[in-house]
Amino acid sequence: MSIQILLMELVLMPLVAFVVGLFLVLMLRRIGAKLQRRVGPPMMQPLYDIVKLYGKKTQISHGWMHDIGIIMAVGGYVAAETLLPVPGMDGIADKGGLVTLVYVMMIPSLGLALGVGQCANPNGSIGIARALTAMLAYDVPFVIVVFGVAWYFGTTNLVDIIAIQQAGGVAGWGATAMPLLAIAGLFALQGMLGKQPFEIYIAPAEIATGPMVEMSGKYLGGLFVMQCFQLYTAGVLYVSLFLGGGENWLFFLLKVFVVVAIPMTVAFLFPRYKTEQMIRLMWKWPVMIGLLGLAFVMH
Amino acid sequence: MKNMKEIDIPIEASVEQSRTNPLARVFDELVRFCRSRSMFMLHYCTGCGAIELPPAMTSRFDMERLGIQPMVTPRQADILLITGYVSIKTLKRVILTYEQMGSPKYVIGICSCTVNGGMYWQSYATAKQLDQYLPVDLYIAGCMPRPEAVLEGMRKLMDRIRSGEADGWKDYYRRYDWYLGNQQHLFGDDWQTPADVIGEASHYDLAGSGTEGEHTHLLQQCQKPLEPQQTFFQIGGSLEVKGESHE
Amino acid sequence: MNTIVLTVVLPLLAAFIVPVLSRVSPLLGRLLGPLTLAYAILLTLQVWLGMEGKPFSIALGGFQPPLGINFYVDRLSLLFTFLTLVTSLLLWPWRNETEPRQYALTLLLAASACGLALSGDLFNIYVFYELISVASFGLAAATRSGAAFAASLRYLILSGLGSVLVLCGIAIVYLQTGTLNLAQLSQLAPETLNTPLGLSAFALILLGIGVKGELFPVNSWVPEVYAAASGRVSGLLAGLVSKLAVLVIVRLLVLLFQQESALHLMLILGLLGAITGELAAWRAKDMNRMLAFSSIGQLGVIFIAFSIPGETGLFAGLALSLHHLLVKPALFLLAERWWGSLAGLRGAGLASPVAGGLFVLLALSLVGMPPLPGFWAKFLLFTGLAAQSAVIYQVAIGVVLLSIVIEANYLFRVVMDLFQPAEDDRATVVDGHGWLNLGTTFLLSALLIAGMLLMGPLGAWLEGVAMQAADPVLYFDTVFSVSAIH
Amino acid sequence: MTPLDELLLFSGLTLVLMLLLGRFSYAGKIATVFYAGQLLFLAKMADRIIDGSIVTFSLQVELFGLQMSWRFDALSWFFAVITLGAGLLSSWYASGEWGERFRRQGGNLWLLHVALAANVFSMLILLGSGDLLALFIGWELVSWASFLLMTVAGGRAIQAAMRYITYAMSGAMAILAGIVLLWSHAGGLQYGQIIDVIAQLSQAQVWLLVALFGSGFAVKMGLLPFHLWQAPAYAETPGPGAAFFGAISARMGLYAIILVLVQLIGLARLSELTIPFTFLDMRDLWAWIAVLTIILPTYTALRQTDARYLLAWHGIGQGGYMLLGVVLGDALGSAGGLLHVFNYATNQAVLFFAVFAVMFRTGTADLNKLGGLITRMPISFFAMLVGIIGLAGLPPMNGFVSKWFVYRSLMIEGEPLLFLGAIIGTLGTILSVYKLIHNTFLGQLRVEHVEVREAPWSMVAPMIILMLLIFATGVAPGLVLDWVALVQSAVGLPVVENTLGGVELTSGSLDMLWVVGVLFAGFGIGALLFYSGGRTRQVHQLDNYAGGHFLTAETRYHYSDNFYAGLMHLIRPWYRGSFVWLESTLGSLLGIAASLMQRLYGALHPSIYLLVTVVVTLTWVLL
Amino acid sequence: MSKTVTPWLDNLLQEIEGIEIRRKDSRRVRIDIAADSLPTLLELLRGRAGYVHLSAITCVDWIDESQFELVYQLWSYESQSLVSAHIRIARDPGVYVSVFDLYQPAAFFERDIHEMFGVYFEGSPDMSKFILTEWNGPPPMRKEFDAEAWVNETFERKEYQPDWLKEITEQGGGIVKSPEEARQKKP
Repeated sequence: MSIQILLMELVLMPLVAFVVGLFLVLMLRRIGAKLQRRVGPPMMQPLYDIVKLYGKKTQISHGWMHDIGIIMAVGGYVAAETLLPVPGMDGIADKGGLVTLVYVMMIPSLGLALGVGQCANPNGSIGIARALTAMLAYDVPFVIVVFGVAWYFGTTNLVDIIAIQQAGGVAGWGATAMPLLAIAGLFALQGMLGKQPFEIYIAPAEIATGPMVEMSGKYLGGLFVMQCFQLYTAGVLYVSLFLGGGENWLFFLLKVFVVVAIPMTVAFLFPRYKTEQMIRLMWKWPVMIGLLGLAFVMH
Repeated sequence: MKNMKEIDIPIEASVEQSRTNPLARVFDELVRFCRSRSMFMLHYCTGCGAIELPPAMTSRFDMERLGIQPMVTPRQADILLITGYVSIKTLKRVILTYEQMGSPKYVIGICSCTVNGGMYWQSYATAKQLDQYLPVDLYIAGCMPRPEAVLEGMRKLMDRIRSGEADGWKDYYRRYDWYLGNQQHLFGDDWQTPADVIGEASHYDLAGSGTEGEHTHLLQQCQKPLEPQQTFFQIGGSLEVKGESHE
Repeated sequence: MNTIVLTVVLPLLAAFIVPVLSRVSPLLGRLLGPLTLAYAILLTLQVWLGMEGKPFSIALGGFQPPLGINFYVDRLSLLFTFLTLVTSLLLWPWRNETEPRQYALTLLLAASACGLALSGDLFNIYVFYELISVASFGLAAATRSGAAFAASLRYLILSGLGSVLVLCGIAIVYLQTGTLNLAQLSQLAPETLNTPLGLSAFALILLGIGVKGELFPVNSWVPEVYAAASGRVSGLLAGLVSKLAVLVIVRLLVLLFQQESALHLMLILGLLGAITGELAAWRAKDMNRMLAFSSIGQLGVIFIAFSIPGETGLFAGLALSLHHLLVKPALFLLAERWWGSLAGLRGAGLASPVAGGLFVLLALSLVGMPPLPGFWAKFLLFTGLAAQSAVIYQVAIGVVLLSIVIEANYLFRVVMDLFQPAEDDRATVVDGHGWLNLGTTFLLSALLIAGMLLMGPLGAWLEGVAMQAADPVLYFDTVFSVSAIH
Repeated sequence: MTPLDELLLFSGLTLVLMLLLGRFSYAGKIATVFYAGQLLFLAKMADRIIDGSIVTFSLQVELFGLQMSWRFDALSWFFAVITLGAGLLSSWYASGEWGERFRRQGGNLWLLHVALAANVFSMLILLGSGDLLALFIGWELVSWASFLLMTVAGGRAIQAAMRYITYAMSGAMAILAGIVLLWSHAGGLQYGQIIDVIAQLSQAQVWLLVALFGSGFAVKMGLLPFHLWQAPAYAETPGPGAAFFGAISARMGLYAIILVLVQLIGLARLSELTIPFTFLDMRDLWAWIAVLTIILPTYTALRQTDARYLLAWHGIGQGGYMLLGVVLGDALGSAGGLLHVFNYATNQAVLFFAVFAVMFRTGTADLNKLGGLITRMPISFFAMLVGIIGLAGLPPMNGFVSKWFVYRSLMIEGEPLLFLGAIIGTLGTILSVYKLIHNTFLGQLRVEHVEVREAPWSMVAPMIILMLLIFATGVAPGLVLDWVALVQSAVGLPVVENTLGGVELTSGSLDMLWVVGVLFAGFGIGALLFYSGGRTRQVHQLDNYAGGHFLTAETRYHYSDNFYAGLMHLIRPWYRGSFVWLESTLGSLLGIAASLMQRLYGALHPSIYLLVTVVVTLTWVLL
Repeated sequence: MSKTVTPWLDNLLQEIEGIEIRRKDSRRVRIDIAADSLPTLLELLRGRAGYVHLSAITCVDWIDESQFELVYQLWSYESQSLVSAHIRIARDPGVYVSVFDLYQPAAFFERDIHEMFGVYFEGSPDMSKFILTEWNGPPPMRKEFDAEAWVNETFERKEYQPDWLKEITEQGGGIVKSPEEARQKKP
């Protein structure tokens, strides 16, 4: 792994992630619009929003931790992208496996939590408390899925996992080998995206968009960028674990968009869950399905 | 609608002077374009006009086509929609909200009550002209204008943002003293908002001749603007906090 | 070599002279007791050096043993004589200005205790046992308070009943064997006394002497007497007299009753004593009563130790007894000043830090903090118990461990009260402990620390004593091989 | 004079010095220098430890046919390093203004220094024990020394200490029973003899042995059934004492468990002891105890409102990780467990220092009375931030590496439920540590704390050292992993072959250098993106969105009470306090028995007892 | 109590002198009473006739008679009937006794009337500003207060002379035909 290639990948992979993420956000808003029989935003709307936010003249900050928090949020996901292999570019996926990726994905939420904490707004603190509780809720099924995958493929190195799946063709895919875990993974994916059914921590009417209450200008822009990365990372992770990663870019993107479309449609069809309802749901059904899947996988 | 401009809305109509080198101009053009195509709307339902906004957002008129999204807090919003009559009590909150928004910010006065008092023209409780207290970029007349009118207004504002004419927010900084005078005239001399507008103006070097004046001196006399808490990097030292200096 | 008899005679004589002498000159009256004790100690030391470890027997009045009474002097009995004299000297009731009867009784106690330790004849042991009982009743009632009289009266009744039992036991033994001399008995015992009748004799003697040895069912007098008596008297009774009673029982066990069931009987009673003593002490409300129950518990443990057959049992029991002899009187002396209810002791340790420190040291040793001798004694006990295969011994290990935990809990509850600053200023603690009490406690603690430092040689020496005392054959040869010495 | 002699003598000297000079103001500084000296002696011993040889203590004590000897091998050396490190930093923390303030407020600084020195000295003796008797003596000394340190603060600390001593004594007695049991079989207490004897012992006896030793050591380590005493005892101890306790004192239990369960009895023998009717064996039982110890205390910590109690409860929780790692027994798991001992010691120490720095300045550690101190005490904030990232186990810090090891070994071993339990524990940790840092440093600054200043140098310096240590061992875990490999070889566990950055495995490796490098590169890109926007301007904390309401200083616009309301709403019924109930019923049973016994002795007519006993014994005899 | 106000209530009320009862319909009675005997009426109605609900106190400004008229609307759930008691108080002192002790809601009605008309109710718990917290002018509802004049004095009007309006005015003003004519024109 020569340094130049790595440096190039370090820049290229997040860029790809950002662009694909923009289109994912666009798809999210388009699906929402179509479900509500609306026209929906124009093609480049997410990009306009981000450029406008970064172009704002006055940037209101509450202290240096507020700035560092946003930097950590965006930077954390940039680092997470390099751990996610995409067709053609492997980044440092073999240096840190699946467990490292799960932990690196927690850094942005910690950074955001610290930044929002400094905003000294109780709406933000309540939002962060709910966000961390939501993380507690959806991480349990997610961890069962991670364990099942690591046990089935025998390794946590994503590059190998994708190689094994691609070797076996469609039959070798994770989803076919571990259907129940794939379903549990979908639940976890739904929680990870933080969209409608589990969006209690952004509840606009109740706690004024929770953590984003004091974010203006480039801070909000940073969070929009993070949202793109979040959608992309969740989608690609699910694809590389269960749908055999991308043989080439076309199939890869197709799979990612299909996978992410499912939770998005569910998002706009279900009302918002309360925190304890979310935990009860996440700890009951997906965990049962996951454990059942594990039982099949391990014996 | 072309002759709206002649109305002597006391705005120093100075088009944003475009920067010299072509790259910067293209960049400015792009930013202005994006600013016009993505407006986050904070509708402050002060009066009856707000009922017209949901239909503008839902499937029939769909504001999202124009890139307009409703936002909850002033920090995230660009446009402040003042819909309907503004009582003096509400005007205080409107000014606080306006000062909490990040500029460039635009104010749209919907309904004729914001233009000249509307049907409450002789009421003692309502503010008659909104643009005396806030720089208003666009008025949409009508005693509750229909969603088409609201969208037409929005499109008008988008054109003016793209062309760079809609810079009412600079005017608030440049002629803050005049605005403050009107506000003090209405709310009394001890009127203060937590946002330090003068400091902000000097920070972003938007301060004009009218920023400081006798009204702002009145403001400084009555209350000290809230200084942000600077991080304190001095280790040790004997000063104890009041809480535990009991020994 | 037979000057050892003087250690019994001289204090007895002094006991009767003191009341008369003090009428003539009170100063002499006060000094006579300690002087005789000191001289007796010198005598024992001289005999100690003389005998170089070989036991010998003295036939009193020239009559040969099977008929006459003989004193059997081996290292064990000499050790106990020496300890009796030293403890009586240390716990001498100096401060007591009341009439010299107190001195006389203490001297009587010392004399009869030495006699008990030395005598080789069963009935002689009974006589000295009665003498000790009389002396202890008088001492118990010394403080002249109503509670003291009631307590010593109840003690008297119980002890009297106990003596009757001992007498029955001795009668049974005499009927069976026809002799009262321990040496001869030890030879006859295996055939005659192995029967249930022999065992019942042992049981009767055990219960009878058990009264003084604070054995489980018969020790209900202990809390009242120690609560009412002064610190020195309780120290004497708890520390010294109980050990002698145990010594007598051990002698009988070694020489006469080698049966398994006798040991088991003593073990069970010891177990019950340990558990009830510790639990009651956990609930005790004032210092003296707590120490009384604690001494019941400790003596229960000593009985368990002695119930281990063979030489290891003797060694462990001896180590525990010695340790208890050092620690308990010291605690009682400390309790003299802190006799009030435990709750009132808050802040007492801060008022007199030396006393507080000593109390902590003694508590640590009692509980068995490793370097201190308490731990080694307990360790010996545990290894002895572990060596036995019977289940009852495993249960004994569990019970003793539990008792240690309970003991640690209530002792350190008191320590914590001592060292916590008193909330309200009316703390009862006014003056310190008086230099005499504090001095004696300090000396005892110094002995304890010395024991810790010299643990190696001291342990080996004690093992020798136990070895010697454990075989009846040596006893028999020494008594009958030597010609009568006048 | 072997290096071990010098070390122990020097440590004893420190204790004596503290006894004599404890009450003077410079005593703390002397103590710190002496601890540093001890650390140097330990380092001097390092080369002999590295090539696997054992350093022996020259004095051999021989008593009642049992000889006691002391020696240092890699295991004891590893724990000694952490002990002395914790001791050094704690006494440095206590030597500065904290000590002055503590004395002025009536605290007994002399007792604190003496107790700290006694603790370090007794821990070195325990770590150096060459046979079971020396182990027991060292164990007793450590428990009595920690009892002494617990009583320094008086008041509530004394009740906590009393509760501790009851637990500790019952634990010690269980260990003594185990030792005596072994002695009866082996005749001696040397490790060699013990290992041979255990080989021939029957299953039931090994069961009893493991139960006795296990419960005895579990008391000190605060494993599940015996964990109730640890939190109040450690939290109530003043400042550096609590940090020292949190960092190392509970790990002595782990040292003893490793010594007995792994070295003497051996994990293979443990897995043979099957529990009837269940498919669990002893090793699984220990693993499940460890996982439950991870989960329950962590979720109790979540509900604490006092920062010290929150951290103390975490101390118990994290102990579970170490035990889980060791019990797993494979190279990766045990390396993770041992590494977590080091990592967690540094995290807990820096967190306690930060909490006590806040307490030093604001006078309280109650999370509902603090807030917004980030602008006033930035360095303490950074110390706590580094500490909580390490405690939660997130990448840049060392906590992540040890947890990664434990998780990977759980994955390789194929233990899904244990893995799930550990993860639930980690998530609980993340939640409660964020509550800690949010309620203390973030949110609205209180009016009375506007003038608060950063803690003095003597308190900030140890924090900075620990921060650097945590980050350094996070980026390059190889440094500590070499020591861990030595320990594994000494104890007989499979050794982990590690690189500087982590471990190379066919089934997914970890290289922290790359991960942290990429992380900071990502932060760089994030910063680039961030500073491409316009100039930022800082606003006052009251210039905040409150639904149009004008915020004034009087309004308490801060959310800290009942922090995770949603979660608490769901899991509040699950806190039934069953262990507290268990403990109180045991206590009351004892009380009833005691009052029964006392009434027994109060009887008026003792003579009846005599006659009854006579009759009973005679019937028994005649039967 | 039957649906209608029973006759015994009428003779009950006769005892109060200076009372005049006019029955509007079966369930509404208007009572005009002297100002100082109103509390007794309220007590009677509340205690005896079950009129437990005071739904409103309204004030009418008779400026030419320089009097305020206070109307108390009382409702009885049992007899399902409404009594509106009308009293007249002098305008210049504008002071009257509070009925807060009988009906707690009266506190708000009295506070509102105090703010709008300046009538001071003794005994009322709180006479501070109620809704017009920013207003420090005279009570605005009084007839002598000319709102329009105040507005013209404090606010300026915005001059609005757009070209298209000028053209229309030049063609003879905006609305040429009156709405009726426009309607007639389109059959």
